[in-house]
Amino acid sequence: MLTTEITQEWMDKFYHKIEENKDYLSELDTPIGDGDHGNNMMRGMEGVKQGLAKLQKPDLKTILKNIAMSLISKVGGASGPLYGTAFLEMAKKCGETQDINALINAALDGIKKRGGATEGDKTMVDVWSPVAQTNEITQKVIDDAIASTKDMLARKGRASYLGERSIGHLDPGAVSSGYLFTALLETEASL
Amino acid sequence: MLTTEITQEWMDKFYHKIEENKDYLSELDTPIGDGDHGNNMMRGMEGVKQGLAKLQKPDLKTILKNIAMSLISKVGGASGPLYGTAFLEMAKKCGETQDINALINAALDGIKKRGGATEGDKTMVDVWSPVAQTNEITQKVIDDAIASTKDMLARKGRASYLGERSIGHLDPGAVSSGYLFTALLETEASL
Amino acid sequence: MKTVKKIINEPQNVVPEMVDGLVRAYPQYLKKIPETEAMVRSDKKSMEGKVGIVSGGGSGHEPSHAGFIGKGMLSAAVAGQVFTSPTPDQIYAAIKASDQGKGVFLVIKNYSGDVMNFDMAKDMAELDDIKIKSIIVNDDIAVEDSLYTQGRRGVAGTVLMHKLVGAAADQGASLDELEKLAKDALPHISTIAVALSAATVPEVGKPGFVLADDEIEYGVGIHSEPGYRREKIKTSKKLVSELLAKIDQELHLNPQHQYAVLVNGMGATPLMEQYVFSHDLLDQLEAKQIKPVFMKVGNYMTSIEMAGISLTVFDLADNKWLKYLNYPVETIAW
Amino acid sequence: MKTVKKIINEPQNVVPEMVDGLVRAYPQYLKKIPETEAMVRSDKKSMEGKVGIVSGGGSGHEPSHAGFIGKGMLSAAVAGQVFTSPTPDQIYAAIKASDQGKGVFLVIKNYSGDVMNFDMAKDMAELDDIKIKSIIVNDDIAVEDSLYTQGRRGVAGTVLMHKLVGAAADQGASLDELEKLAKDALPHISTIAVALSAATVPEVGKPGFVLADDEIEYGVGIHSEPGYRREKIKTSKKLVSELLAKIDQELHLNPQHQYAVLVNGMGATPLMEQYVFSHDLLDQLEAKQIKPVFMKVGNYMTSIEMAGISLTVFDLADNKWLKYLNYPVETIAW
Ligand SMILES: Nc1ncnc2c1ncn2[C@@H]1O[C@H](COP(=O)(O)OP(=O)(O)O)[C@@H](O)[C@H]1O
Ligand SMILES: Nc1ncnc2c1ncn2[C@@H]1O[C@H](COP(=O)(O)OP(=O)(O)O)[C@@H](O)[C@H]1O
Ligand SMILES: [Mg+2]
Ligand SMILES: [Mg+2]
Ligand SMILES: [Mg+2]
Ligand SMILES: [Mg+2]
Repeated sequence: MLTTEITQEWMDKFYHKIEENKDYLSELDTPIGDGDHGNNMMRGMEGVKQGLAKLQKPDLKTILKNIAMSLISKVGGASGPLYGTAFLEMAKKCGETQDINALINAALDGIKKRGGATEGDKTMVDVWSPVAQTNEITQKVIDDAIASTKDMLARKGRASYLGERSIGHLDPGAVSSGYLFTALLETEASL
Repeated sequence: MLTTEITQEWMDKFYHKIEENKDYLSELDTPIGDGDHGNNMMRGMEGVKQGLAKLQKPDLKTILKNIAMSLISKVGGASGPLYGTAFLEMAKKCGETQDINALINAALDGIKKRGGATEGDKTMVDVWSPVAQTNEITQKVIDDAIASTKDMLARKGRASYLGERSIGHLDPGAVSSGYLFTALLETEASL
Repeated sequence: MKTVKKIINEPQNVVPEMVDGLVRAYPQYLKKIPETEAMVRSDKKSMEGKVGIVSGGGSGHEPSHAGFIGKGMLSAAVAGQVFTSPTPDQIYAAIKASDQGKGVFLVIKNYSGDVMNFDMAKDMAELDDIKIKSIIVNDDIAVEDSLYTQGRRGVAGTVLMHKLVGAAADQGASLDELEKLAKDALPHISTIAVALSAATVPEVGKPGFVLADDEIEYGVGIHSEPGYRREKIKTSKKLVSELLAKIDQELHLNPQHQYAVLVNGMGATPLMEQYVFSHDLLDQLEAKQIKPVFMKVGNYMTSIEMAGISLTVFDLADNKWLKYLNYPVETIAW
Repeated sequence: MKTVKKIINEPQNVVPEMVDGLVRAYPQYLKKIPETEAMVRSDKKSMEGKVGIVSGGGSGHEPSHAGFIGKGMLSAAVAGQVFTSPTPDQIYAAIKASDQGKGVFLVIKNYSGDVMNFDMAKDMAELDDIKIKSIIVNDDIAVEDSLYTQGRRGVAGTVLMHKLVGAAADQGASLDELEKLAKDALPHISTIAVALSAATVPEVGKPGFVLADDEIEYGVGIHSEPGYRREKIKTSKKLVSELLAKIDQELHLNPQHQYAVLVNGMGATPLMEQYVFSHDLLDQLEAKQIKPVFMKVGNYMTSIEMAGISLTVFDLADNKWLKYLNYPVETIAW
């Protein structure tokens, strides 16, 4: 069950993971992208942090919408609308159910619709999708999903311009999505 | 006595000295100028060589004027009009006298008038002037004159923009003028 | 702050400071939309009764896109973070500032980020009953085209697209007419680049790729995306041969057709080299019995301080297009 | 051929090939004078009955000088070898092509070579009864001025001089009036530069000086002439402070006066940095209660691929000068 408490803690942990791995994410984005994914996510999470700090006793929907708006208006690039859409879809859905799996599935549908990517295109979808499909999120599910992007040939996003040469590199958006879910795991464990 | 034969041999020897020392002259022009003196002189001497090759049984005046026009129209920069003027003045004077010292003096006057530099300004004048004043041109006279420019503070030409910092470097135009007179010495010795 | 050899202050402030410097230097052409890094034409009168033209994208391509704001060209432009698509709220602000009741036409370069952010902005604007049409420019032939991928990138040809739709809009074209014009012209515009060095994003602090002192790379994108081949540096003549052959494969150059040409410096390449390149290009076109009827040489769609050149050829299949290219404009950079 | 990482062919052919590329790309603006590397305005009609304006100098400063040929600015320009003054015969050809019976005004940058070669060309033209007047531009305040030396160099302020005399000539000013205008304006134009890297002359194949990865140099000339101080790279704000202080010492900036400003990229410096620099400049001028009434930012007087910026400030002591700066022109690069 996603609660306001979990969500706030989740975002806090995600913020720190992005902060620690900012340079690594940008490095991953260099050979197959434009080297900015770490900076993009960091800018977004600064926005999320500031946005959440301003809320007074918010409900879950308000929090999720706030996260979405911060990401949409701060990140830009490809990851901004995608992460933003993910949280917007969760916000829309959370009135109906707070089941984490159901919310992640709603988010995944939004990401796929927004970006047109499907499984195997070497994007963040390749992490969101296995996580959405599993009964229990584990670090192994996350790690395997991230690792699976390495051998894929990119068909969406900047990496797709490389064709065959995109093979052999992890997808940066998949890695940052991995951090998101690891942060969620750690939050659930800590509460 | 300057003859057509001497002049042609002189220019041939000067050509080769410039060719051999092109990079060195440009290097000298780098710390206190713009690094092109070797290229400028090479372009000029190519012009002189081609110009002289086209002349059929020329007299001394025609030869000197031809050299002057090649230098003026091929070199550009500061050295072009100066070397050009030098040979133009020799051409003007050679009807009256073919005495080498008198011709060099006429050339020196032309250089001073054209460029406004005087002795001690760290320019080619500091080689032309001692050579013009000596009774007998020797390699020592030339070498000393070149060397004297090292400690001078430049007051004309590009090097003058450096003020104090021009001290400690040889003047490239003085060095190329040194080659000119060494070539003359060698010509006189060889004939 | 990492030591990057650039004339900047804090790397994260580059975009706002740059936008501020630009609008204050050129108030006669453009002004900033408050609270955004979007800029709109100062000459409001010239926009009246006309369809607005909005473009934009990541920063780092200066003078694109704001340098093309002005009568006869763009109404507004949005500057994202360096090499990062601007966000929907900013694009939306540019759309609102450009709309005069006739709708707004968006010129979008084909990158996932740009497409998605402009798309979200379009949704926002349509909620306000602003009519929106758009073109997704994909002129970079270095990339294989395919229905199953993102397809080709939008690069320097985008500037020619700005000029076309800008001129048509200034002459009163409707939103539908602009869409048709843009769609008709697009397949006739092809671009291909060669890089001698890569750009360094200020916040990243190191170049997007590294070429050896004697290496070049064909087909790089305007965000240091890798190209299709690395080689030892060649003469200008040989670079032109390589790039022109690619263009020829795509456009099937024909002496019976009329062509416009854009030789575009990537940022650090001096005009000296661009003019030498143009000399070789015109020679090689002449050998194909082609003499461009329109040509521009200079820095139009740059990649920060990348060294290199892109070549855009535009087959002027429709007579109107040349008129649009020659139509007078009042901009900083055209 | 040494390996220089440039888009060129044989280094010794750079100038003729560049001139050829330029005139063929822009036949509407300029054409080559046969057998020379001098270029003259294509629009002959616009020159009729007016004093001709001729400028030029070594190549490597593109778009200077040919980029300023056109109605309202230069009649002709001469391109010397790279960083080397053109020869008198070429300047003479440009003078002849520009003369319409009203005389020709020469804009010369203060370098020994330029001064002497233009002087010889003037002698040649006067033999043809062409009236000649000239101005020797010496706006670079990095160099100590002195009667006993060559004095100060001519740099980016030269472009403003072109604009002034070009506008006045187009409006029918006589040769004497142009001389007075140029002489009056000259002491009010000051320029100072900062370099991040030096230029490489193609035929030389190595840079004019070498700065460490974190070093800059104040006061360099446009031919890689050394400047007055080397330092670690600073923020844009601090670079502006240093340069503006020098300008202030010279021009005694006064809130009661009106100023024009030219922020000039040296060749490899992206507009991004020029705009950030402009932002800091405008802030610091504002702190002195000065808001320029005219400003331009871009590559106008470059030094091949040198990275750096020059700042030119022009104290508009005479009202007419602003009008001349704003007077419309038809050129490639203004
Ligand atoms: N169409 C798409 N669908 C899903 N994910 C995408 C798509 N395009 C890009 N991405 C994701 O976005 C990541 C890149 O994000 P980022 O670097 O921030 O944006 P940009 O590519 O605009 O620089 C990729 O690694 C990929 O996971
Ligand atoms: N006014 C002058 N009078 C005499 N010689 C001068 C003058 N100005 C420059 N020179 C000479 O010219 C030389 C530089 O020539 P060069 O490098 O070919 O021209 P530039 O300085 O135009 O690049 C200097 O070393 C100096 O000897
Ligand atoms: Mg990226
Ligand atoms: Mg020199
Ligand atoms: Mg990006
Ligand atoms: Mg020189």
